Amino acid sequence: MMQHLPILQVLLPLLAAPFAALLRGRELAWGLTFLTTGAAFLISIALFLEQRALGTTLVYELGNWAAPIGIVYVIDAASALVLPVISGIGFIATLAARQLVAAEIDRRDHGLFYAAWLLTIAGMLGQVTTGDAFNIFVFLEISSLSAYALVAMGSGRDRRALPAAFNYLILGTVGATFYVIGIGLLYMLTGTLNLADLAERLPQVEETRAAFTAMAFIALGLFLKMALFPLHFWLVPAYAHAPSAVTALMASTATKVSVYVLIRLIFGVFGIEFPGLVDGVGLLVLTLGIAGAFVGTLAAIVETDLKKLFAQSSIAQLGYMAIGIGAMSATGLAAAFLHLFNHALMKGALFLAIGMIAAQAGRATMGTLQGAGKQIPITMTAILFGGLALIGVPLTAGFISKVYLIRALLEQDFWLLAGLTFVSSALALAYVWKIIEAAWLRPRPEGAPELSETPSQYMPAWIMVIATLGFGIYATPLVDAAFAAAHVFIPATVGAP
Amino acid sequence: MSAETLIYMLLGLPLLASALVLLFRHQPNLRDGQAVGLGVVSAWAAFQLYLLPTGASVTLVALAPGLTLSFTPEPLGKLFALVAGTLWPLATLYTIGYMRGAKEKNHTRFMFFYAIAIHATMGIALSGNLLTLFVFYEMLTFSTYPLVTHKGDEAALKAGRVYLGILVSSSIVFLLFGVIGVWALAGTLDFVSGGILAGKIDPFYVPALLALFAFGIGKAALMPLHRWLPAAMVAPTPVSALLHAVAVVKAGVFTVLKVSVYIFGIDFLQQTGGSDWLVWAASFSILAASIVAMTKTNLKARLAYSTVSQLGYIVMGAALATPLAASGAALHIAAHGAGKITLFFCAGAIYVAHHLTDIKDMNGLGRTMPITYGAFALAALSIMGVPPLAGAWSKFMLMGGALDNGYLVVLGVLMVSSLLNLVYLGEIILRGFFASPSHKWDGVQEAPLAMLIPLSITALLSLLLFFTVDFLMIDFGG
Amino acid sequence: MQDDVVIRVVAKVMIPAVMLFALYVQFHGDYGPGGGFQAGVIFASAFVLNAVVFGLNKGRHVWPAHYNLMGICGGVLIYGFTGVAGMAFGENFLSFNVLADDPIAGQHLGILLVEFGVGLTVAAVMVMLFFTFAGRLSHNRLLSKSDAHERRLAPKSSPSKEVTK
Amino acid sequence: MSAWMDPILGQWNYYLVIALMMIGFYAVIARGNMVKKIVGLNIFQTSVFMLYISMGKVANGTAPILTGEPSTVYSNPLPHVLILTAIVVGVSTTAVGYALIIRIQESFGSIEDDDIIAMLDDEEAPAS
Repeated sequence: MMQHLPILQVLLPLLAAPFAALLRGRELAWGLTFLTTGAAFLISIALFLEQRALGTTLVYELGNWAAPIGIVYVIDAASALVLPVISGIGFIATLAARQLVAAEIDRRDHGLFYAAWLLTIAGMLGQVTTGDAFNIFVFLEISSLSAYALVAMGSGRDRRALPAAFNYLILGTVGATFYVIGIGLLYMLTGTLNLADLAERLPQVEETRAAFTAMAFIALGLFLKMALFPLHFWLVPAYAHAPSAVTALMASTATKVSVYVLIRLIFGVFGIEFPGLVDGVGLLVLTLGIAGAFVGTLAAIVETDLKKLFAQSSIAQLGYMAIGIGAMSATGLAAAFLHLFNHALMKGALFLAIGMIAAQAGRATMGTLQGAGKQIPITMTAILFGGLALIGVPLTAGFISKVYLIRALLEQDFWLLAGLTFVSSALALAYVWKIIEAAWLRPRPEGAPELSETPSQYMPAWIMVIATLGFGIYATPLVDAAFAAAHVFIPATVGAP
Repeated sequence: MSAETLIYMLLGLPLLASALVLLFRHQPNLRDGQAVGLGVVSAWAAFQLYLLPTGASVTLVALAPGLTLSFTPEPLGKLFALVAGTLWPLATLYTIGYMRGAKEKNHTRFMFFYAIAIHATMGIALSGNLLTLFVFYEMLTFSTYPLVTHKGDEAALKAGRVYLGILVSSSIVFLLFGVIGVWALAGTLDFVSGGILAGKIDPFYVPALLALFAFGIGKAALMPLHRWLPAAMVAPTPVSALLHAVAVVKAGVFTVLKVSVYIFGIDFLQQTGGSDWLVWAASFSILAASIVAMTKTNLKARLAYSTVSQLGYIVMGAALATPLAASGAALHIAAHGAGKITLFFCAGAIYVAHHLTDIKDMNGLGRTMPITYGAFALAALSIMGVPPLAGAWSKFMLMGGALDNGYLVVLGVLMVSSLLNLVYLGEIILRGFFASPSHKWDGVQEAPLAMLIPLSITALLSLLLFFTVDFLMIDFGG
Repeated sequence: MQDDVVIRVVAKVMIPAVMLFALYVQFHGDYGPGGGFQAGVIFASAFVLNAVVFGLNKGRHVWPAHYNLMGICGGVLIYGFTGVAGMAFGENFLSFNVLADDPIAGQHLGILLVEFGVGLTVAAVMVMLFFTFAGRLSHNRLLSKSDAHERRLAPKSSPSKEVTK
Repeated sequence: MSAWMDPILGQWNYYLVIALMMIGFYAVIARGNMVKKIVGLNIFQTSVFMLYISMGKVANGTAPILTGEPSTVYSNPLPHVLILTAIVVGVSTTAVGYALIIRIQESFGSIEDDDIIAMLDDEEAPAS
């Protein structure tokens, strides 16, 4: 059974989806989803542990067809690190979804909702697992198409979800199509789609214009999918108007997977030696990352709708991942992986907590939060911790990724960039402070809706908060895993932990 | 008792006290009594630790390679722990008298956060690396916030916002960046005598990195980041006394001193001249704060600006980057701590006994409150640097350090500052003893005994420190 | 269009032929050009033609709506479990060699089942798309006269309502 | 064919693809009508399909069906298979897109970008 884990990781949610669609009762559909995502989470942990223990790459050949001809699923240090993030968030979000979905989605649609939910998770897991460039596209579209549907399901409560989903669809499809064009060009050059095989054959043709064009298309397509500034405009409305559970799931995972795919393609296929990569793509990603960090943070400061606020902050946080990538070093990649992991935890916590408020009050704005610190102290404390982690306060996970990010920049003597990165992340204090002030320092206005909390409501968010704090206090294994993941792409010559 | 046990005791006792405060919240005498008792124990522990040789270390957890939470007492830290540990039981005793005398509410919450703040201060004092220091530094900020806003009215909340705003944002924007920068450059954050940055950083960047620390450590109240200190004076006087004369502000300058001695290294700063600018910044802070202090007629506000000015001395000691100056700065932590806590204790005693806050109303008060005013005079003279009081030594050593370094201007600054001290503190004493009374006071009306005892003890400490200076001197080597 | 004799007669003749051709494409797919995708679409087009010529209601009668979801999910499951069957025999996912006595027959069987699953899903999706859109449009036309129209005006008219109260 | 014309005439399929791509992309960006956006998206995707399919053609190759003769040159079937998947994805995207458009028409009464943005702005204003 153990040797089948890589395929089961993807197959389980994929095959559970039709069952979920067929199940009429909403409790049954939720139960199936819960069990499936739980099993997927266990599988990814098992894969992670197995990969870390063996230290090698696990390869699974579909249909017993060997690598360049058949499609293979590859679990190396990088994918083993990202899989638990997706399945873990998927699991916790499913836990929370029971109440959120009951509050926000028409009960006749629950079966279809959970089917789309499972497909999204399966698609993301597939993108991470597969070792075939075109297969990535297929999984990308599986997860995206179901994500469009999930976002649109917010329309029962908030009709703005529809145009948001439509714009997401247009831009998402354009991004995916760019990616396919790039892959097509690579296939024309090399005659293979297997990622490892591509990496081997590409150096023979790396000086051709077609190779550069392919890289440009792939990078651009993935920038769109990962919402890198200035290609991020689809993200905020899509997150803000989607059902709360969907926001929590997607904010923590969807863009992260694209970040992972970008790293896999740029470093795993083209390679750090590829001409123009460091000076061209690296500098571009670095600049856009810094710009995104500032734009996102500043936009978050003036925002009053909490979902939009944290969606804007996601833009900024994606900027930090981009900075890590743009540093073009092992430490930078490790920082990107660390932040990918940590940001998923903290944004998950935040959106789950906010989702619970939004499900009760209709929407979650600064006004809704006024004086909420007394009414729902446990939920608000979760938001506080999530916010502190976003700032990067020590003993939270955010601190760990931040120190490695700064270190990556300082290793290359980017003093100014390090300072800018730091200032932008410290600016996060402004919007977190706004929330603290509203929740604790203001009285609850007259006639504001009553908010309540029960353990089942705040537990999912708190699981994430505890993980955030846990990985902030004892991060050594995670740091090791992140460096192992980075060394998959850039060999360990400089900057060992 | 081993040093490790003492470290655990010093960190654990305040936590225990805070837990017991919650446990005994319905028995006020038991609640307050145990806090004083545990305070005495921790004062004893701090004293024992001070006597033990350095070298002990306790590591709680390793966050990531090179990032640990650990405690390594060294002479400076032990001195600070001794200061905080000794003044804690006295301040607690005083607090009990004040809170009951002034009939403040929410006594339990107050005592709880008071103990937590002491825990954070101990953590800062004993911290073995910058990360640990930063964590406890933030903890101190957040645990004192409920104390500052204790009254809960609009003015208190507004002041609390300034307090938290300046301290948190400066530490997160500048200090944290400095910490991460040091870690990225040196690969470690441990406090090592002689510093860890020598040879790891381009000397060109040293002033900038030092600036991150000097302005990141908002608690050191270096102008223009001093605004939070006067704002925090809305707090009940015991808070101002212990926290804003000792724990919080001293934690700030202690951090500055520690960073310059153990992270940059005195020699490294001396060679690169990276701290030259800080000498001027500190000079400005010393003089400007003294001048502002003269314009204030609210007693606590005047004392607050006096504190800002005195903190400048310690920053100056760090900036001069000579062993003598650093020793003087370390001594000033103790000397100013004893002196300023006495002054605040007196201010609180005056408030409890007569409900007076404005200096203009205190004419002739000295004859009604002779003990309080006597203690006040003693402490004020110590702060002015008049022998045979503690402040004389530290000021003397700072001047010596300035001479070593060739900063004759600093001598002038210190002289002028002493004169200004004389003016704004002397005015209070003169009014108290010699001006014609503005009110009709019949006979002696002193504050409760629980307040008088601590303030007498701390006043005498100022005297004692002058003669035991050898015991407190820290040699930072040549 | 029900009234047009020519169309009705031609459609009646065509529909079985289209379906038969779909089955040919479906099951010939592993030897020649063809397969589940194409066959599914062709098969669905027979039902679409039926609905276009004889009306939506009659079309729905021939292929009730709840078949759609079952067809879609069933097809995916057939595909999936054909792959899982290989795992049950101790080989990797989608290994068909072990499904029959010799590898060649196994591959035939496997691909036949997989393509059947694909065909089923594609046909069901196509029919569902057609009926959903077609049904929605007529539904929509009704809506636009009453419901949606009011909703569009709602934000503007609500203050005036308050005034009249 | 002369040497300088070779890169132009020999690669005419790419020029066609690029032209289609730009037409489609332009429609996606410049058209406010959502249906037209979807149509543009389809043209855009179709250009990619053409790119793949044309690259699979081998000079003088036949359809990739086994003839039994060893000398037969076959075209590359792999891009076709890939694009079959991409077409399915494209159809799905189109279907989801139109479904959304219908829902938007139902609840907003318009499928013009500008109208909807104006309506959204109206909705945002009192809330904040």
